[in-house]
Amino acid sequence: MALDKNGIAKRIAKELQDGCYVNLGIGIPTLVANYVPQGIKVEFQSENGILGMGPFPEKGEEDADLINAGKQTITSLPGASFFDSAMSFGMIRGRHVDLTVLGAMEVSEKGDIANWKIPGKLVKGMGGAMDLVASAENIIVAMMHTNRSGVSKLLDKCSLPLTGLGCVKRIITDLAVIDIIKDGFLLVERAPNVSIEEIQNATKGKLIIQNKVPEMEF
Amino acid sequence: MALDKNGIAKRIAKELQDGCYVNLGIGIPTLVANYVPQGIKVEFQSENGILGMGPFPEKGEEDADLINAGKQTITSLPGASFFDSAMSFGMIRGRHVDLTVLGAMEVSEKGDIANWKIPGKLVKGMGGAMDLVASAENIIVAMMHTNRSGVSKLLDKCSLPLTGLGCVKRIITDLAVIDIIKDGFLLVERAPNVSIEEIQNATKGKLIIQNKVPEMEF
Amino acid sequence: MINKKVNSVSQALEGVQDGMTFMLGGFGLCGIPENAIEKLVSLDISELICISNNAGIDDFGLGKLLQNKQIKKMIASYVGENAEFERQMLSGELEVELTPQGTLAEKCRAAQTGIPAFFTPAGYGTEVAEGKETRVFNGKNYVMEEAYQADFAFVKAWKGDEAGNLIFKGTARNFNPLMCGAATITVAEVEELLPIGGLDPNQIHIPGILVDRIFRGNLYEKRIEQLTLKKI
Amino acid sequence: MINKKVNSVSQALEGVQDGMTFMLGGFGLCGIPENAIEKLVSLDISELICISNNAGIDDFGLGKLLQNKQIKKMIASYVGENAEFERQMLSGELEVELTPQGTLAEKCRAAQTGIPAFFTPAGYGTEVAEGKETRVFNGKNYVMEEAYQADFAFVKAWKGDEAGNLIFKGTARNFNPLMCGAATITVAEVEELLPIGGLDPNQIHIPGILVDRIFRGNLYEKRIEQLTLKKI
Repeated sequence: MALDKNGIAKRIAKELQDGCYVNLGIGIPTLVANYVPQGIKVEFQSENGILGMGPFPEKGEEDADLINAGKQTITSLPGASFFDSAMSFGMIRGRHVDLTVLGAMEVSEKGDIANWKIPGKLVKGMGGAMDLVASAENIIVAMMHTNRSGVSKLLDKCSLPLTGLGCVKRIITDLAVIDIIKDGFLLVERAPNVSIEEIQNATKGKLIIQNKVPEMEF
Repeated sequence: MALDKNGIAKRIAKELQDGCYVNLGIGIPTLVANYVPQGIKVEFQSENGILGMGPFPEKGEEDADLINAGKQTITSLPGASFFDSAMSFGMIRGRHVDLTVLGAMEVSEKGDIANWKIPGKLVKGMGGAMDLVASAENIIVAMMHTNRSGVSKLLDKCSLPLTGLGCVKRIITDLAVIDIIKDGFLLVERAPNVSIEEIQNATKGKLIIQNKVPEMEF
Repeated sequence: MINKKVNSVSQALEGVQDGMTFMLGGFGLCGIPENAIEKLVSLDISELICISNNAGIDDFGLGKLLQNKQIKKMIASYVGENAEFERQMLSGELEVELTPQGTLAEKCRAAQTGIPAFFTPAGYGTEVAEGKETRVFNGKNYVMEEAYQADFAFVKAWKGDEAGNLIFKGTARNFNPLMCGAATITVAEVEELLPIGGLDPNQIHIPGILVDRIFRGNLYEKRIEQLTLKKI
Repeated sequence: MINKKVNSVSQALEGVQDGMTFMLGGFGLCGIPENAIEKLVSLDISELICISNNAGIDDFGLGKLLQNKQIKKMIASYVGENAEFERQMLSGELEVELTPQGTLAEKCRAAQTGIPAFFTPAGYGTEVAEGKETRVFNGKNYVMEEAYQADFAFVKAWKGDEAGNLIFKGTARNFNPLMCGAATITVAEVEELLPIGGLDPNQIHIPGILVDRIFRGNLYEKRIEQLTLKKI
């Protein structure tokens, strides 16, 4: 059965390694913070200027001067720090942030990503995404496998304006875990009770199936 | 009579304008701070990371963590700020520091300056001088007119490795105030009781004398 | 010390003109120069070019200048959550230059610190890099970006002193420090304005040399864009 | 939070090797990583390349590594006041690369922030610009400078917490913040090491993400190079 957004977030949380600095994008990636495995210490960076981001505030504790990149009210943990946007993107470009998780409209089998513009229809802007994908050592895309019309978001080539070139390493969707390798999309894991055929049908780019593909574990 | 170092500093202090941010180099320039005209507010920047530099400390008040670019112990005035070297030279390159006063080994009639190296003999390094002369809106050189052997330091062309190209606007020496103009060194003022001939003899580059040259006033 | 205090927002905005380029601090509605924006809305100036990470929302922040059609061109990284903005952009009334957020920050800092150009990996291979010089350093592709040039920078700090020294709070810091001294005239508004010497010199985020005029803002609504609370 | 504390200077220096490139904070003797330098002097490593604004004095700071002939090449902006340095340089024993101070600072910051290269006016028309690309922006000449690459950065802060967050004091800040995260491994030594959460997040000069190892220095002599007192 395909995962819901929280399921995707839960599976992504398994990618977190002890001692990692992580930047979580808006949407599904934000949910990852709820599922950090026990015994592991990670620190969340938000590119608007905080390291050591904590959970949402209790009612009455919200502070207009303390938000995340999604403009949501947040809290800071002991040991947190605030800084300006040049320092924040310095951390990102300088590869001090170890892992970036972000959403996408399209990903190509070369690891290209598009997530900021639909010409003539929708222009949100790239925000920090272009800096993040051009810089991070490790980039995971969190998204639904297909869009609302059922069209695959995993393509041989992106049709939308790109955010970054050949940068995505891994994609985690409601249906599968997929790595970008030289020849295309390598199917690494299936969502529970999702068949290889279902994934194949939902993937427009070249899907590579090697050996037996295990189900995700949580 | 030729001025002493304090006399040069005193004359330079007359160049200070109300509301100016000033960087004073090592040596004679440092003395300028002692002669700020009354009724004028200036702030001194030292490129190692302080704005709002105050006088030397009283005995027992010295702090190893509070020095100027000459490595001398200093104090900070109310309203001062400390910052890192990137911010400090950001202020300089960004032309926020209005006036730079620094020493020189040689100045050419094109406004070139040399003050950091005598090949094979002495290498102190340029420190912040190259950044300062390449950036400041207004650069005044404070120096003795001739070196210890009596050789002119105002030349048609510098013989030593350059610190900066065509950047000096004004030179104030023990003998004269001289501006760099298109055609050479323009004699602007004489030290008290110093004749034009004396200045001419001590100047190797082209000295331009227009009209009557007044004596310096203090 | 040199005193930068002005007594009103009107005085602080003296010299703003049609067609000028403004930098405005803030991320979303967090840390925006509310008092300067409010005043700009009331002035008869238009054809403005605004550099700001976001464009406000329909009825707050830069959104108000947009509603008023005072902005000719917007330079920003993210402009979602603003219907009027989208309408003006898609209809062609508003010119828009979208810039990666880190590049936008660094282009401000470059202007502040006298760096005319620098290289960044952001945007390589995308339409952001079109027409720009690209170059390989250590096997990686980079785009050359140039410093902004602006007439006024409007920033908002938490505390300031009359010498122009500034301290920001929390994530309201964002682009504000980087815009100080990055334009011909920098106007800082603060929640609390202290006499000279009222701030610890070791804790100052922006030295007064980068600020030309400082005033205490009369009113801070500090609207929250996405109130999000802990689920119980 | 991720904990960066190590228990000794030996642990902090684990991995240093012959021929490595080190960055060392400080201006003159102000804010130098005394404990790291003291330890390096005692280790059997040499052929080092050191990036530091100054080279210490004969018997203190980097001067000690020079006396010991552990340094192959020095990258600095000012090296006056050091007789042994001058001797080694003029005799050709020591390679020296002199760099304008602001350029040195910016090359560290570039390494820290993932900027491979930038343009600066400093050194244009001088031997510093020889062999480097130059370019005109807005009618002014600039030199292209590239980011440093280093193996270790040794910095000294006033206070730190175990998450690696740092606060510097007075003019002992200088190059220290810019070297954090500018090398593969950053080692910070502090006068006071607090538990995580012991620092105000708004006052932190360098966030812990840029520091790999932090320890409390046992000994700070903090020698004054030019004691200068008010004349009475």
